[in-house]
Amino acid sequence: MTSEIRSRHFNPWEEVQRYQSDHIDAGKYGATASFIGSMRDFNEGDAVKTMTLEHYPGMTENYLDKICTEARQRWDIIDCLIIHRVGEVRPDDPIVVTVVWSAHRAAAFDACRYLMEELKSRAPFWKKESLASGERWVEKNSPG
Amino acid sequence: MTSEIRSRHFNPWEEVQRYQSDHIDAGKYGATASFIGSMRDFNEGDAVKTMTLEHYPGMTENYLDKICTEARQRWDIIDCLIIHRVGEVRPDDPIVVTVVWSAHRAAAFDACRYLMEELKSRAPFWKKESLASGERWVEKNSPG
Amino acid sequence: MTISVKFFASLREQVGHGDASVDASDDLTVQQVWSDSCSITMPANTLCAVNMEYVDRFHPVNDGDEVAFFPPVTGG
Amino acid sequence: MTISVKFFASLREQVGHGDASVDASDDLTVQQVWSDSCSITMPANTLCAVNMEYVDRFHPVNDGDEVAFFPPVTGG
Repeated sequence: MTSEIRSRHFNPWEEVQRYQSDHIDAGKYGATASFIGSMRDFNEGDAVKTMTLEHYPGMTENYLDKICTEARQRWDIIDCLIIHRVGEVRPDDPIVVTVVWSAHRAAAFDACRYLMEELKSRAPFWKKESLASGERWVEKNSPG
Repeated sequence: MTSEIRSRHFNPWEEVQRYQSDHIDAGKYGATASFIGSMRDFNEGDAVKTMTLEHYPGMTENYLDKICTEARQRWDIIDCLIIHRVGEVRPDDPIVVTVVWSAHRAAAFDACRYLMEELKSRAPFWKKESLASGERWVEKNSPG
Repeated sequence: MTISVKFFASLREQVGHGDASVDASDDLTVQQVWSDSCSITMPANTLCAVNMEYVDRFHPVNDGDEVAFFPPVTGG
Repeated sequence: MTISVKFFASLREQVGHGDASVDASDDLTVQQVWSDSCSITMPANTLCAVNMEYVDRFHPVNDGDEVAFFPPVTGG
């Protein structure tokens, strides 16, 4: 059960493979559900050049850990992983990956979505977009 | 929108990355939801050595395509991918991967789960397990 | 003038063969194709397909059709 | 005998500073820490944390606490 904040570009698919081979016992899981959130080059009708992710160091880690712990309490899962980017990102860059391993698929699907919804509503991250016309803060998330 | 049957071992993470770089426009998607089903070494109280996946060639492909088309009709998604293994698999081998790319997360989560549930209830695949005590057909799926 | 018939998975093992063909005739149904192509009673949970589409056992079968019988599917 | 105060994201820009400290006193609340550390009215959608846990604006604040104010979160 691991959550990490990254300040540099990462490849979510490679991270998940590495985590899986280091932490998940072969043959014990039958289901792996994952979600990757990545930067779009277009938002609310405007082209976006870059985006800067700010967070509250300390509180962010606490909440990501808390959310992972809650997922383990609510579902019969084997392990979960969250990686979230901070700093400046560019279109197509991954921002977040959430992954859940479990014996059966229902728990993996449910818990993976729970991690994302809770992360988006409780983890203290904020996005500022850089447009041709200047900068603007993202004011709310898209609906879950 | 692609569905494939594979008769050899595949690395789902690499397949998804390759498909994404070949087919999905950079910066257009913000959400990638994926599910991987893999072989457990234990089922219904027994150790499982190998498993053989049989299918109905032709009908399988039709139904996988049909399920992808339905997902695109029901949700606002950019693309989806299904790869399903047939033949003999060993513990930890991937059996299926379903992936959905969309602008926002709700459609990706919903459609990815839809692909799996429909695949499990309609695509003509069957599993036969090889145990120390002999072989047995898997008679039903775990609940979704 | 024949119907090709396929049996899959545990049903193939129970029936004893994977393929069969039956003569086409008027008013043929999936149920009749079963009876003409094997000697056991159709298990209650059997799934039926005509030309690779799910149908029920009362579905009509025409000359040249492919009829398949199989147990509940367990992929994924 | 101080409380450390943090403002994040758009709220930091509105308030004009990211950090502040206010003197501890009896019966201090989050709302009072806000008033003591900046000159604008707290926006209705402001989120408050004491020692990195979400609280409401009536939550008590003790000496040594870290109080943070920020807009709705938009990660993920």
